[in-house]
Amino acid sequence: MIRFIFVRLITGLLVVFLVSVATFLMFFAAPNDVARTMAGKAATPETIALINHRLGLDQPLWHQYGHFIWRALHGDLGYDYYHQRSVVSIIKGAAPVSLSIAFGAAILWMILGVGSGIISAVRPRSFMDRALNVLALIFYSMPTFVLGSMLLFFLYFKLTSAGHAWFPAAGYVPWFGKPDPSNPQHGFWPWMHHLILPWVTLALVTAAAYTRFTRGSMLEVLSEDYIRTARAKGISERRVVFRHALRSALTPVVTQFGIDLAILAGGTVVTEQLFGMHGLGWNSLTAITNQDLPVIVGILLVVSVFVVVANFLVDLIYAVLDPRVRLY
Amino acid sequence: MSATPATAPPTAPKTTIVARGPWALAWRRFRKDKVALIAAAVMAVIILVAIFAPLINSALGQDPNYQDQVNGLDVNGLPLGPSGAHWLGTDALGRDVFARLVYGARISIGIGILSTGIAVAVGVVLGLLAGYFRGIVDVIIARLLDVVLALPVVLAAVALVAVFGQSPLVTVLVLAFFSWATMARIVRGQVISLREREFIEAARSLGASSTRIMFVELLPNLVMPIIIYFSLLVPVNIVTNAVLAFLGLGIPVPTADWGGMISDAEAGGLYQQAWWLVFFPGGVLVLTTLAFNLLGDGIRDALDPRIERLLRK
Amino acid sequence: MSSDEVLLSASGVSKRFNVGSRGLLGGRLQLSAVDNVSLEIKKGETLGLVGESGCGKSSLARCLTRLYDVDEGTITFDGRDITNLGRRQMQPLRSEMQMIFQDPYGSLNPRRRVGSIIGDALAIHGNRGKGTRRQQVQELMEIVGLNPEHYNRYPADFSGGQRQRIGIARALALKPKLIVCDEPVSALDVSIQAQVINLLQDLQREFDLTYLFISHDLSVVQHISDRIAVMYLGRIVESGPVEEVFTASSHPYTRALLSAKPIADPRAAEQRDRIVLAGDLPSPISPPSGCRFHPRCPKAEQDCVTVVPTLEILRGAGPDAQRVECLHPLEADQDLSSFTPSIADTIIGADAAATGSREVAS
Amino acid sequence: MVLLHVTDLNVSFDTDDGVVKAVRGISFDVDRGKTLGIVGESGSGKSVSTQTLAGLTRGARVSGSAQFDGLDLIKASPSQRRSVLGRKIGMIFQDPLTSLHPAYRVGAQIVETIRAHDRSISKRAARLRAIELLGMVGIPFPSERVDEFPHQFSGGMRQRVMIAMAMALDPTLLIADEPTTALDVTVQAQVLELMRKVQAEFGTAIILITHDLGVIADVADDVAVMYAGTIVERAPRDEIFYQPHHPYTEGLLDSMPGRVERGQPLRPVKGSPPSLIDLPPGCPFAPRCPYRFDRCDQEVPVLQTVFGDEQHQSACFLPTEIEERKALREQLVEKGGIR
Repeated sequence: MIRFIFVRLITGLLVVFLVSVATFLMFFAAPNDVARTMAGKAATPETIALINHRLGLDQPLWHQYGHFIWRALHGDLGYDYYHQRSVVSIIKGAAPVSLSIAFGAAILWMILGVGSGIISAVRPRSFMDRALNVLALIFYSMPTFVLGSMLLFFLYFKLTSAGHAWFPAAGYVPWFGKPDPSNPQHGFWPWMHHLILPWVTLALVTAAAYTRFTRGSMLEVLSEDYIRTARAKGISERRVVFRHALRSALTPVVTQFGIDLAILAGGTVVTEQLFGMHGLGWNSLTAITNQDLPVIVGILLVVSVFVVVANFLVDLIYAVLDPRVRLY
Repeated sequence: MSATPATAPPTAPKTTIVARGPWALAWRRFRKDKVALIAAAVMAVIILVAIFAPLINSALGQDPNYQDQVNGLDVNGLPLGPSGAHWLGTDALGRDVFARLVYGARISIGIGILSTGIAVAVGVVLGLLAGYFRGIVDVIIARLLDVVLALPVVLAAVALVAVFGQSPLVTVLVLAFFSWATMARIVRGQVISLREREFIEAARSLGASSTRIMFVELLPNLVMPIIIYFSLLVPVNIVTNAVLAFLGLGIPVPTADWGGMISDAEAGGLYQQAWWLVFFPGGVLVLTTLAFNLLGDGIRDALDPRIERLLRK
Repeated sequence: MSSDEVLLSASGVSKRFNVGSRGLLGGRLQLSAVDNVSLEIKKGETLGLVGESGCGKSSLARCLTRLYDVDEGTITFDGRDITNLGRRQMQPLRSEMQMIFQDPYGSLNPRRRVGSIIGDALAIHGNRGKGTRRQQVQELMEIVGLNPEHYNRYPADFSGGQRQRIGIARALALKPKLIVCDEPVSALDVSIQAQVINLLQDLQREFDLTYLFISHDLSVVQHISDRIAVMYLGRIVESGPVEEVFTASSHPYTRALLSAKPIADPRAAEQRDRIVLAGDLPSPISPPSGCRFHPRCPKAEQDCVTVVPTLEILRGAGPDAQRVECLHPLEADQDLSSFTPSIADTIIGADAAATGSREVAS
Repeated sequence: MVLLHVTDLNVSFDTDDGVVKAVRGISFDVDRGKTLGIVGESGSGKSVSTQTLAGLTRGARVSGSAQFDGLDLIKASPSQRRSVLGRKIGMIFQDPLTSLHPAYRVGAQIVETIRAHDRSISKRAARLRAIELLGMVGIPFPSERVDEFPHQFSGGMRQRVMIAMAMALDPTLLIADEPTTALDVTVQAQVLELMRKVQAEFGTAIILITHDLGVIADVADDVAVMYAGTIVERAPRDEIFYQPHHPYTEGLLDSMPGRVERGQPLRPVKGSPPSLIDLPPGCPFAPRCPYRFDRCDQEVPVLQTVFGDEQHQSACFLPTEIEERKALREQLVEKGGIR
């Protein structure tokens, strides 16, 4: 077990390193005209060179990277080009928003997806199974922004204009901490109230994939020899399904969840954009429009590290679920 | 006897099926799958529309990029709803929504298929190499995979498009970059289990070379997972492309693109006045991905009837 | 029948596999699959190689045909040292030694047509044109009892027995001198198994083939072999002409194996003295010291724990000699079940007293 | 004394290619404390029939009856059947690795069986019982190994665990479905020995399903030979081995290596078993039968008493007099019809 954790940890660190190289190269090696954008149209070549020098963009690439990674290791991801805010502080401000969206949605989709997948698999070809399958397929085929637009249109716009303002429009309300001066609301209920639509949007789209996935996994496990043994022992069908089948069926689902974390991180971008929430996605989109490289690279790096760390945790859960993997 | 038919009979009864190759069998199963056949028909229509977009629009006398400020907008300068002149209404610039949808099919489907094709080709080659040679080749490719899979897809894709500039080619390459990894993973896994099979050893004992084993023995066994993954990946890439467009980093204007059309409509909440601007492109997008997914499911069930075998209806 | 000319000989062959490492930074774990094995196969004979799963018989076969590189020892085929030949140098020899595999499902590529599977050898080795290749393949199909019209079918269209015939036709295509049959009938039903065994014997007569016949089924080996070699944990513990080994086995393991053999004859089954060996095969990663069989041997003595026995001639001479690798071989009239181990750390002792050394789960 | 009385059991499955008639009207009895061996090749329906009794063939169409301990297993409700399974009927299967849950400790799996049928037994008591059972089936250090996972056991040890689990509640019937097929001969001998020991100690009746006549010869009291979903012959063990009536039984025995002199060719049954989807109209064995005559192609033979022995029944049109039957065999051997 220790060996297993150790090996995973080393691999994880290696991946983080490679990701940092990849993201850094992607942006700093590619031709860019940040200086020109910043200097404005009438800038002279000298001004541009000066700006490039000030941003360190005239140094050799490896030097830039070394500098970047050294500071990153000390918890400093640099400053944005325009307002000289530290990237770390931007991320600190934005991360709670994205995490709120991501965690809530993930919990919701796991419950919906795994639950409906089990219902489907236990009674295959029943009406319930078919209905869930059709629903899952429709949501699975639905891009996040289409579903989000529809929810906004019907549940917010139509309802509100009909006099039922059940759902708030847009914007994020913090659960803890100082209330934003421009937005005095905060606390658990307002937080949740504002997040319901984003959660539902993101969760439905992803849950559909999990319904299909869990169903397939359950069906496969239910045909295993040890399920036959369990039935031959005379234990209740409920116990066969929940104790024997689910335990094994969840292992591939957990693995898939690990893979989907990266997609989840991307999924919040669209959701943030739709529901006007200023999380990591929104910030990086703004940075992208402005070619604000330190912010883009910083956010990408932090999100990737989050994915790698979460994947490590997923691996540990996996090892708990299946004692055989502890051998490695 | 049992109220809940669930699993296969413990010993699959032996049946002798005479003279039918794997493809013939798959086709036979596919032909019975009505849903998949309908999906295939819908797909065919959409693809035909994409191919013959110019013909269709000239026959209807519509230009997707013509901004009819006079007749295409109402007195307040707002877009027109669906009518006889404009079947699906007009957009904020007075352009015909139907004509743009027809052209958008070209972009959406073209990019979806092309990017998937590149991703699958790269994934198959790398997966094959990693799985067959193992060792250092495998380690390098595996770490490469980890890196790609650790990047947040949409975020990184958007950033890449921003860096390299908006163009159809960049979009295709970016989409391919983020989707080869899963294919490589699947192929690698398949190859690792296949190479333990005795027929590979048989080939080796006949003196077959590595190239021959990879392409003559292994590749034919990978065709089914490749087709299955291809059919499931195309809709994913169509959607991701639409997402890029929605985030303002799709194909440059004024080219029609389904995601871009929705994005335009979202801007300033325009769609709250003109529902058709979101409803039709969104609907077509959902219909296309749905058809692709249904078709993909059908192909998967026909080629790899494992789940169906488990059920044994 | 067999002459005295040796077709293939191995001397001191060992093969180890790396199977990961122990602990965090511990050393490599090695599995000793084949350990210091010497044997000879004479032209035209059938050498039966018997042993339980995991005893290394398949690994040995793959060393002999050089599908695996050997770690130690030499292999001579048809008078030529092939121990260190590279893949390219082996290429021409591949046509002279062929294999038939166990699994009629796994050994045929499910995505290729039968004709091209059988014709593979011709495609790889020959420069014959396609027309004649088809003709040759169809002749082969006829020889092994397949309908040549089924040339374009896929393996899935055939039953287990027929598939095994396809595998045989493939091995036969280049008219090899040696065919290694790796459990060729183990996966087949009894009634089909007999058909395939008869076919193999007919082909041997017709084409002057030499067989290395690997099986865990003693009845089959007894029927088909001229000489047999018994393997236990990577080593050959006894070898010799089949009658002698079956009637006068000297190694306690051979004796136990023979007594455990199921006999489809209730009266004979009741009459024989059954020796039920205790325990399982120990792990080849950390094989027991001394004689590898000692922890399960009812006749083990103190020196068996420390002294590694070698394969010694018991009676006869040359390839036809009966050899045994045991410090205290059984006499023909001795009964193994009358022995109780004189040392403490055998599993049998453990079973009786429910104490003692703990066996390694494989 | 009859423990299990099966009459006219039919099992079929719907598949894409048609209806697979896996078991077609078989009847048999199992006596208390005795071993019934069911022998047959793959696809003969031997496993399907017993698994149907335990309600394990889901999605199958089943008819017939199976009286066990005052309950008809076929018509019983799932909960009635569950109350019998594991308590009065224990089952072990071919592959002990896949038959044990990989994620639970073996002790927990045995405890579960015990507590599923008697909640009043405390977890602690059930665990002690599990250790006792593991010791009984010959697992060394049972109090330690009770907390290990199945993958930490060897093949033979796993099958012992399966037996311990099946015997946990001292069932009256043990169904062993190819229990030794996946094991090596020396381990197979251990497991058969153990089953004999268990039977002697607890008086358990055993249904032993196997394709291996050697195993049958070793442990069965009575034998049923199955072919293409039907029982073609049924008799006490020695009758089957020394006076087979049905040509298929004869063919099976003849196919065994060791039945001929070394150097002589074996005598296989020609051809291969029929498809269970479109069976021949007459006797299912007719196409492979060396004795076949016209009637065999038109009429399906049913089990009838042969050789004047009530216990010996065969589904074949050949003469039921022992001398006539033997003469026919000799004629055939002379003509070289049996090669």
